[in-house]
Amino acid sequence: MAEKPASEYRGSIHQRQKDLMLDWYQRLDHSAETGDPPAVSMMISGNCVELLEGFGAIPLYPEVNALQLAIRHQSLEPILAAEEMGYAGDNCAYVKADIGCMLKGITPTGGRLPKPTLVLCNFVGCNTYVKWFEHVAVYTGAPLNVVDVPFLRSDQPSQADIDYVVRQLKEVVGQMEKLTGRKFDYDRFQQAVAYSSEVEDLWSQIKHLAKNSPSPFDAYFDAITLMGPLYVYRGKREGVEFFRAALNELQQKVRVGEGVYDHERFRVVVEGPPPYPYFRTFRDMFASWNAVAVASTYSTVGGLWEFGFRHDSKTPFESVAMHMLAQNVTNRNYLQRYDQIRRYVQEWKADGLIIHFVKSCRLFSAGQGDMRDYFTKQLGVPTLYIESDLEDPRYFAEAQTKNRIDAFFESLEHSKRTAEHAVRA
Amino acid sequence: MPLVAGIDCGSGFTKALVAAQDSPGSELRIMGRGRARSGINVDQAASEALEQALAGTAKSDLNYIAATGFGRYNLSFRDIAITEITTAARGAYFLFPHPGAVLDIGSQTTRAIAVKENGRVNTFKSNDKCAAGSGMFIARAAKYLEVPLEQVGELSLHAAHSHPISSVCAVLAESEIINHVSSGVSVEDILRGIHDSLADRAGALLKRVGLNGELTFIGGVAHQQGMVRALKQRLNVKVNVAEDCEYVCALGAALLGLRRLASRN
Amino acid sequence: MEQFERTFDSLYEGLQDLSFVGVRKWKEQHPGAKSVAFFPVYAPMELVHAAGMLPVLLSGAGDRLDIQHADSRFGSFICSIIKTTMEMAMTGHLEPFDGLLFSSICDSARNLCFVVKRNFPQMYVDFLHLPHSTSESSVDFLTEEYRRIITELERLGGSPIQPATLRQSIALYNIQRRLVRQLYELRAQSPHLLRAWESYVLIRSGNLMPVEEHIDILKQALERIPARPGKKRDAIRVVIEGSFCEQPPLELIRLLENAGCDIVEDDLTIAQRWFTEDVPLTGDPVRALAESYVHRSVYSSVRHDFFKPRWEGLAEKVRNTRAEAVIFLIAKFCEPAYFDFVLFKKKIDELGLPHLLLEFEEKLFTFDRLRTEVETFVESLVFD
Amino acid sequence: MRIAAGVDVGSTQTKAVLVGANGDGIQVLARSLIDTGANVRKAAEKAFDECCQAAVIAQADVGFVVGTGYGRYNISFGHTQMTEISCHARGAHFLCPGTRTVIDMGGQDAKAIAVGPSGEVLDFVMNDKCAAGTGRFLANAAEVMGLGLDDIGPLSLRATRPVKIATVCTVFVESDILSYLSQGKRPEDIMEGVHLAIAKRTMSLARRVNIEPLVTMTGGVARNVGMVRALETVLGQKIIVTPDAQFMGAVGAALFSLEKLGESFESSVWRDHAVSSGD
Repeated sequence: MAEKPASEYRGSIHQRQKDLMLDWYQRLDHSAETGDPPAVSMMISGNCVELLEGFGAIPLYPEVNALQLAIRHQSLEPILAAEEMGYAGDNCAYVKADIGCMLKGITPTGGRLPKPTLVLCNFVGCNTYVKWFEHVAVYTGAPLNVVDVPFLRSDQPSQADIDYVVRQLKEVVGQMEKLTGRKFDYDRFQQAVAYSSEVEDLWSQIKHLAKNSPSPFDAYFDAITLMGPLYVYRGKREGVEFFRAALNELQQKVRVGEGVYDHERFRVVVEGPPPYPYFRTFRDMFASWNAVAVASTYSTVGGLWEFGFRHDSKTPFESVAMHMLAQNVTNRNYLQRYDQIRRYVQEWKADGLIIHFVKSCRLFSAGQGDMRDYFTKQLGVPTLYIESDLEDPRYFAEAQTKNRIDAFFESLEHSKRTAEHAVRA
Repeated sequence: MPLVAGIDCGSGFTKALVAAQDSPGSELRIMGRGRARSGINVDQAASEALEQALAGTAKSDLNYIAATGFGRYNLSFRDIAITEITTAARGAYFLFPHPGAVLDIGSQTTRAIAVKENGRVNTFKSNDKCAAGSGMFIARAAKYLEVPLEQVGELSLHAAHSHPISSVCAVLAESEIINHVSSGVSVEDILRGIHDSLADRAGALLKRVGLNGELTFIGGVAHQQGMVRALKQRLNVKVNVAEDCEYVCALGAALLGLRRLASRN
Repeated sequence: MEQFERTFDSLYEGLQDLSFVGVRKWKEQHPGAKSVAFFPVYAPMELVHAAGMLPVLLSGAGDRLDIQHADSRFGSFICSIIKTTMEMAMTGHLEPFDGLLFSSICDSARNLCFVVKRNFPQMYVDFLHLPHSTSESSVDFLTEEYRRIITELERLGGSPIQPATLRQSIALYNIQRRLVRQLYELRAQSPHLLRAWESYVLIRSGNLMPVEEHIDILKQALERIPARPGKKRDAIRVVIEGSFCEQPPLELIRLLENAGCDIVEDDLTIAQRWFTEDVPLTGDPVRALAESYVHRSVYSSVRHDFFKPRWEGLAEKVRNTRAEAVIFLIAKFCEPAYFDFVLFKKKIDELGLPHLLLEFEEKLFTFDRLRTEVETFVESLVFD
Repeated sequence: MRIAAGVDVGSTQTKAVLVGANGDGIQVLARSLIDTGANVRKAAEKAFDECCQAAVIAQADVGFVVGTGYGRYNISFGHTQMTEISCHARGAHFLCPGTRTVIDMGGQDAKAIAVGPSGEVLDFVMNDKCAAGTGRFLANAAEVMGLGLDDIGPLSLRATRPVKIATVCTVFVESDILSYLSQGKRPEDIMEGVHLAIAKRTMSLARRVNIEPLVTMTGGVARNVGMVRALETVLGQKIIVTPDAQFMGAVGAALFSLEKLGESFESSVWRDHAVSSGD
């Protein structure tokens, strides 16, 4: 059947984002060549990229490589390679893709990736991270350090939690000084934290623009493309410039009333990572209903800023610790995620919630049936639950997924019409 | 001279093979083979298959009976029960004496076995989460496409293109097949697609046990040239197929039976 | 002897029961006293014991409970024990417990903690963050974390926990752990006198009863077992690895032994052997517990020590028990076990030891496929 | 009289229904049912044709046709498509007024739908990725036992000690059944075991939606009394089954067609998507 083509984002920021990321890969390639800048493997979730600035080091995010491959439909080969080594069908496919690439020397851009100076596991809730980086350390022979971030058991972290993380961050600094032979540049670290808080402020304003109807961008599909710069450049001037430009562009759209869709029909909140191997196909399924995502939890794995948190250059270590402990979706507990979504639905005026269960990520997915129960039965929010995977193309059933999405919007359409009719009558 | 029977009590068919050997190492004489639908009563099916295999010789002349396969424990007149994985390796190695891998595609399970010299099992892996990639997968497809099972292998050889099947469920795959049919894809191309996707699944299993050396392909599906070609092409290895490929486990059982017999006296 | 065999049978019965009769009886005998249950793997039982409560270590529901509700809360690709535990909660089986504690073993278990918290507000549900690092700061942190739990337990129990009481509790559990270690030594030396499934029953039943009672049973066992009849059999000595959380069906352990394996080591219900040495009874008992966890724990797939890799721990196990093979017995969808399998396998291959990977679910009750695989494995080792 | 049609192309069977509306309301004029087979497009045409003949109505007089079921996009003559979820809800709302929950068991799908007071879909769940616990699972089980699909229901009602079925894989259930047969278990106990296994699995999934009375069962499997009883046992409440259970999707589709013909406010409801998805 002839699908209506997905809404293309019309504007300059996607291109600028591509350039920034390409530049990042080039610097990684240079690092592989010369060892400068030193590269540090780190995880996206609750990353402490600011700390690296203190050494002029560059972050190496395996997840970004993995998702790039998946979007380019190249993830299956490395996944199979990892499974041949003994990784199970039920292991996180991000890990398998990353390790498969390492063994086969595959990189997203074809350029080289450096051997990390330090494998720095920022353990923020995702237990798979700990295993993943342990394996990376074994295969690369690079030293491993795990920053053990206490999971958020209550609304706010305790002083003991904060002290614990700060102490570990300082241990990392000491270890990095030994490994790089460079002295930790505190001022530069502090400057990075300052840039971060600026970027976070701009990013937060962007997130809030999605409250407009029509929404100027898709807070799931478009937000994901903005996440790269957010994690790689957050502590840099380039980051500030990029997000300022992005904000201006999107504000301009709001002024002229330009949205993702000329006739925005549905506003949804999306929970869970996307099926990267079918990113476009998946987006088309929403586009054919003029359905826009006005908020998403996945766009807050690296940091949750739309509710006010900012890094603080007056207390850089503490605020980095605070960010890792309490201000990213992965280290916050499940009920806090329910509440985050509830606020999205209410404050961003959404018609419904889409829960995308991904086989790979139990952090996101274990318990989403209960989440669904909470939103449908407690709050009466129309909710669609679909299952596939974020990296492994073998788990996406196109016909079934489309069938569910169509049925969901058919029912939303029905109630919308009923309501509109009631108003008219 | 010692006379032994190997009986493979599979879920679909029961296969019996009677063999004789003067002394360990000396030439093995295969006296006969027999085959019967397994059904519910294992003893009955086994006796029937054995009857044919004995080709006139009295059952009482048998010195040893080794049972293997799914129903091995339900065979009351056995001397020993050995798993079909062990016997598959032994049988395959006897027919093609090179270390390598054995692929056994049965009606329900697909098994990859890495075999050491003298036919010992090194490692093995089987698909037992669901019937994806099993012979049943083909049987159902053939049924749906209204093609007799015997012709499946031949037909897929004449395919122009391959239309891969993505579904992991043998049953849900049917609707994919239907979609292919209704969008005008030829039966040949679909069957080839099925063989290719089966070959890929088998390949994944084989790589996990380590696929070095030659591949010996056994089990009923080995009769399908289309499947053999798919394996050759997808895995680029030498693929051995014995013409009586469904008797390999029975043969392996008979061989191990002879060994036990020898070690007894 | 008969008397012991009878005790043994009743312990076996006890494991089949999902209504926690023992816990209910204990609460009748101790009016007003509370009981707190832990989700696997490790649990600081001492804290609860010192609070005058009955600590219980849960281990799923096996095949004795059909999943009829839990699938609606936890989707595909989530392991059995998460679903059976949720099912137990949703069907009132956990009613005897006043509290339920989870710890940082994996993402599914952690999410289950908060799902339970939402669905059962009347219950004290808490999450214990056990460090994934062994730096000195980890000890300080865990000490504080234990103090936090203690405060909660004091609130629940209504009375403060005295350091002296806690020390007594630790002393008791030290004895239990020592006896369990002895039981394992006895089994490794003479597997024909004590089968793995028997010692498993002896030990696991301790998760459901007061530690004092369990100590008596263990003492009795250690005394009687050497006198048992039994002849050495032709079997291969294997180490079982990977069933530290969800427990394999008892029948499966039996199956392994009947197929010709002497299980000389395993990580089943590892909690009762968690520490390599006694927890010190001197100084601050809370810190002593924390220190023992960080510096003197056994290796486990859910605890990370980057100065002593877990695969080295496995290698030691193999050496100490003169094992001839390793069988990885992994619960379906158990990610920590699957990840470790790859590095464990690497080490085992280096040692030139054969291994077999078996996948199970606690609710399994037909074993044809597994039996075929185990028998093949044994056959490949015994037939020349 | 306005005449509209619905065609439900299922994985195993294709159903067509004609409905007519005049002063004294809406009634079902005719229904037809054929095996889908390999050629979906043909099956749809044949079913529609048979249906029109049964009602003695020229195809040209049928004002609007809505296609549903997994093969809906293969219906050459359909004016638009709707998912079977919407259609089952609508059909049940019409044939079993007061329906709040629909449990549909078809050849490859098992689904539960929460239905609103005006027949709208409030919430739904479907089985995924594997045909476990679907009509095909039952058909296969029956085949292994050498029984007809229509015999297994009545048979299992006579069960006294149902067996425990381990696998949910449609293919693997065979070996389970065979081993029970070889253990001499009674066929009725085995079939009841199969029904209960499916019922538990289905309900565990179905509980994701609010299950409120009336509960109506639709789809081919609804003809199986044993399955219905098993579901009632597990669910603990009565399940309504109409003779038209199998046609529910087609009936719903036909009703949507009628709405498009009529002047009711919903007449334009689906147009946006019909156009936007450019079929």
